[in-house]
Amino acid sequence: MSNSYSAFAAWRAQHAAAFRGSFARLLRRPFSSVLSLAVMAIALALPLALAWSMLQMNQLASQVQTSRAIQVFFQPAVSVTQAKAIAGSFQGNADVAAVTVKTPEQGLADFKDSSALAKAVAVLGENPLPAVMIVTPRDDETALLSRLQALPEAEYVQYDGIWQNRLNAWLAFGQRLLLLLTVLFVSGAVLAVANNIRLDIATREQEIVVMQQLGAGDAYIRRPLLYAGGLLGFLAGALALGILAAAAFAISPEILGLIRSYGSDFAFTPLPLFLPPVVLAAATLLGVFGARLAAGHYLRLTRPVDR
Amino acid sequence: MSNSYSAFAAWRAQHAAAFRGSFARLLRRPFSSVLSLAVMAIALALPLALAWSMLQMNQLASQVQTSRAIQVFFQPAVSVTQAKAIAGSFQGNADVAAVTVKTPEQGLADFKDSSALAKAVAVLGENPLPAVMIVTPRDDETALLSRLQALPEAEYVQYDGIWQNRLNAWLAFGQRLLLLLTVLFVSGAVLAVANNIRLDIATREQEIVVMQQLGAGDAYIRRPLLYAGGLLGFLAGALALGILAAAAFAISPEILGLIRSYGSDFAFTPLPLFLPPVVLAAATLLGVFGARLAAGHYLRLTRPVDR
Amino acid sequence: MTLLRFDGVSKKYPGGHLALNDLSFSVQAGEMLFITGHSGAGKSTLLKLAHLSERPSAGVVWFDGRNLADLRGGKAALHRRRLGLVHQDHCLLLDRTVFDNVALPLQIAGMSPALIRQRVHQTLQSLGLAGRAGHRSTDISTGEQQRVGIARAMVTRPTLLLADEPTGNLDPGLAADIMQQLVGMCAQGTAVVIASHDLALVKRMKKRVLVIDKGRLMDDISPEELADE
Amino acid sequence: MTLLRFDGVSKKYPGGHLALNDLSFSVQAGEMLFITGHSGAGKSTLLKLAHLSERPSAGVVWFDGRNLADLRGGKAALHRRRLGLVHQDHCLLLDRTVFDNVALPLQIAGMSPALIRQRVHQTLQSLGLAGRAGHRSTDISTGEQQRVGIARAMVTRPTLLLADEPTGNLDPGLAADIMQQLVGMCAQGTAVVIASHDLALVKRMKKRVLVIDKGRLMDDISPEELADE
Ligand SMILES: Nc1ncnc2c1ncn2[C@@H]1O[C@H](COP(=O)(O)OP(=O)(O)OP(=O)(O)O)[C@@H](O)[C@H]1O
Ligand SMILES: Nc1ncnc2c1ncn2[C@@H]1O[C@H](COP(=O)(O)OP(=O)(O)OP(=O)(O)O)[C@@H](O)[C@H]1O
Ligand SMILES: [Mg+2]
Ligand SMILES: [Mg+2]
Repeated sequence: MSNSYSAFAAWRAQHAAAFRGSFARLLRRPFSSVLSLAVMAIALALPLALAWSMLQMNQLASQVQTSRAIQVFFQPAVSVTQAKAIAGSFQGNADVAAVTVKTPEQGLADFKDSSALAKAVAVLGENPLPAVMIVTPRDDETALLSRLQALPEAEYVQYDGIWQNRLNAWLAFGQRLLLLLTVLFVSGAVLAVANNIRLDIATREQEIVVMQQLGAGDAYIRRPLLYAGGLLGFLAGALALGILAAAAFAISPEILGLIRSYGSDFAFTPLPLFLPPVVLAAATLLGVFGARLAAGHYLRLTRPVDR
Repeated sequence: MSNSYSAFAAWRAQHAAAFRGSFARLLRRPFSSVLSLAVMAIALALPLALAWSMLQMNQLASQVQTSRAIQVFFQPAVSVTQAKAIAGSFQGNADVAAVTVKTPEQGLADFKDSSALAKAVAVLGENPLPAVMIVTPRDDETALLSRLQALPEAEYVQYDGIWQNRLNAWLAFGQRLLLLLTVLFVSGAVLAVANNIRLDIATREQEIVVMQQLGAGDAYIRRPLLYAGGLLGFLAGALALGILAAAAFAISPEILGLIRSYGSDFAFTPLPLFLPPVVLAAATLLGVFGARLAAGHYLRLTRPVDR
Repeated sequence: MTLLRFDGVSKKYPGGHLALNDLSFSVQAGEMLFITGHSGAGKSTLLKLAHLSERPSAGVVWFDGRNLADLRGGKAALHRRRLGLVHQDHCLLLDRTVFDNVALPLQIAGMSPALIRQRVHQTLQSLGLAGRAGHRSTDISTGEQQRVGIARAMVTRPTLLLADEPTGNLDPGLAADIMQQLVGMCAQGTAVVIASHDLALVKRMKKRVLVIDKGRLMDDISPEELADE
Repeated sequence: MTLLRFDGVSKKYPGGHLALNDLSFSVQAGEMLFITGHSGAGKSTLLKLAHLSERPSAGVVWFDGRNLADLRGGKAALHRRRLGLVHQDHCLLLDRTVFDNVALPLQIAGMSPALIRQRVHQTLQSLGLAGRAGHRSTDISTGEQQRVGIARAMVTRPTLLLADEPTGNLDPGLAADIMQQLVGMCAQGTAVVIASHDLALVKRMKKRVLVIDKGRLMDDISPEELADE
């Protein structure tokens, strides 16, 4: 129609107009935009929160596994060399995964690091701690346990099997619950975003009809709708990250309690840094995808003749 | 206008027509109806699942509290009478909440109830079990513990304090997480239902305008919208209950594991029977409420002159 | 008896455009009256003020002895129910049938279904739409839609019928037909105000004519004057 | 050169109504042609078939040597871009301004913003809408909306302009004005097909007239015959 105006410039201008239009539309109806955004953001925040909790739990569960160890406190008379010899004799056993010996000095160092009691010991001047052998059982530990208890050098064998089992059962329950919720919520988020955008487009049905009447191609009609979907998705993703941060803040006392109950050797994974960009990109794509589906639906519905 | 036709009959006919109309509308667009329903159902199912898990956890946590008890296994030589006397001496202590004595016979009965081992004991013909004193500490239990351990009659003092603390920390974390998620999801559900119904009504804006032009009052215009909202809410509630039942089924292996780890004295609360009607009623109300809000918004927006 | 009276009425739209400028006239019960003027003169605005779809910026619109400015909310709705309005752009519910559209004002009035059925069919018949009752209102021609709009306004037998360009999409024969029906309604006591640019038709009817231009009343021609020509 | 040709075309709507019945005629490039007939005769249906808003049930519609039945999807859209259509119910985007509505087909065609601005303002000017460019299209009178619809169809200078009742909401003076503009477009090579029931106007124009009734072609009156009367 006009040769001096390049096809590329036209294409660029159409894209810019489509984007500006989507934004203007969003601002023109702030009430409904905010409502839609809130729904989508919550729908997105939940699977994220759950997935992160699950990551956390899995990691903790594996850390907790290491404390399935049996601790054998030797009598004060047993020297470190003797303790190491006994440890060596257990080394190769089929039901033993690992054996280590903690010297009285190491034990004292533990106290020094972590507890007020350490001071009292320091004042005492003498190390009252026995050598300790730490045995990690493989598979069923009952037989191993009685062998350890039968050791004449053992003063006391500490093993928390029942509690360990209970905690494991709780963790398994928690993990399954989280998995279930995550599945529900990921599908919920996809549905919520798609449905919101579909309903948004439904209110623009008349616009689609007029465009088609004027000879606009599908791509031209779809463009502002895709931009609108992407924009909604992006903003919802940003809001979801905000909700996530607030939730992490709200739950921090309990996390600190958990850390305290495990002493200092409990590693807590913070939200990874790569998360925000990934979430934003995924939410935007989700919005574009939902808009694409919904736009296709309405294009077919209103198409003048090809139905 | 017509005197022979009673006002009540007119009112009833208008309600019936409004209800039929809502239902017909739902069926006319099955695709979007199903999508909207799915979003609302998931939004409703999640807070329900979470609330129920929380109930469960709270109850478990309180059951678990009782096993904070310290168990003192007496030497075989100690008679039940002696054991009861010792128990009596601890009765009044400030840091003791409760003391009971379990006779060897009671201990054996426990075994008989719960374990295959009981059979072996029965064959043995003789009761090898000692008397056991169970002390529930109040507040800090460290001093009490050392007093108990100092008892000459005690053969072995079992106390799982560390694990207990860890489990409590986990439970606190889990409860807080669930509370957080429940709050998020209840608000998400309300928002999602309200937003769905708002968008549904937005596509009927033209209808509202025409009705107003013809002199229909607000109540008349609102009626089919409220019915539509209630219907959507009710169906979403029903779907949510279905999702909930499926989720309960999916998580049952973990629940069984949990029960096993606690032995038989672990009570698991099933979904209460009063839940379905309550959920359906609440979801219907939520739908009506959301429709009422949205209808009000559009009535004000399109009102011919009173804006 | 004076049914409708405009008293120094002006209407300024939000954009600042003065659509009506100090307009005064009155309409008797059972009178028939045409309003003509160029496109954009203010004809539709005038009808909207009487119908309470808009409110005047100045002046008072009286209907049946009441100041319309006093009617709000439910009372405004009740006022609209006493009127019949033929919209210039028919304003039908496109997802309903012709029958349902015409039945709507009667349903709003709470009439019994049997009576509604009878009245609607009778009205559709008189407008040549008997065969279209079950069609969706998107699936009929524009002229047919216009007649459905007329049917919807006539079916309640209103005190005042406002018709905005009711014959814009109809051929002259059909237009004359419909005018005859409106004359018939007048005879039964309905006051009829018709906005139209069809000067030939207006002249042929030999009824009172208001001419407005740029929102001002330019002329008020009585039937006698037209008969004299 | 034959631009548009209907060849035994019938159209049965889903409801079973036969809106067009074995219709044949052709339109030359640059020709002006009126279609008249009663309400419901099939005028709009005829224009919709040429515009590819509907497809015939039988027969072939040829445009510029091509069978329209072969055009689907993107090709059908391209065909519509070569045409201008004035809808009987204007069909404007109500949340946009008058300017934006008229600019839309040029934007779809990918014209540069500067050229669009110039063309749109020129077209609005010629239709007496210069002062309304910035108004939202809900905020203007129905006659003005109709003219915006005409402007939107004219602005692309199409090969074929289809106008469905373009003067239904305009007074006779304005209608004659707009007809003159359409004649002007004809002179520049655009073929113009106008559906109208305004017999007085049609006769005055002295152009070829097709008369259809109940979907059948009843008469094809040449300009010469009209001039003879
Ligand atoms: N989508 C449709 N479905 C079913 N019937 C239709 C449809 N569109 C039009 N019709 C019928 O086809 C016939 C011709 O319609 P059309 O719109 O072509 O008439 P017209 O000549 O333009 O009339 P008018 O002057 O009233 O605009 C009418 O009787 C109408 O009821
Ligand atoms: N909602 C509105 N906002 C701003 N201006 C308006 C609005 N409605 C109408 N106008 C302007 O007021 C003037 C009178 O409009 P009105 O619709 O009353 O004209 P009309 O006489 O009915 O014209 P037509 O014959 O074209 O229908 C017009 O110039 C129009 O642009
Ligand atoms: Mg008007
Ligand atoms: Mg037509």
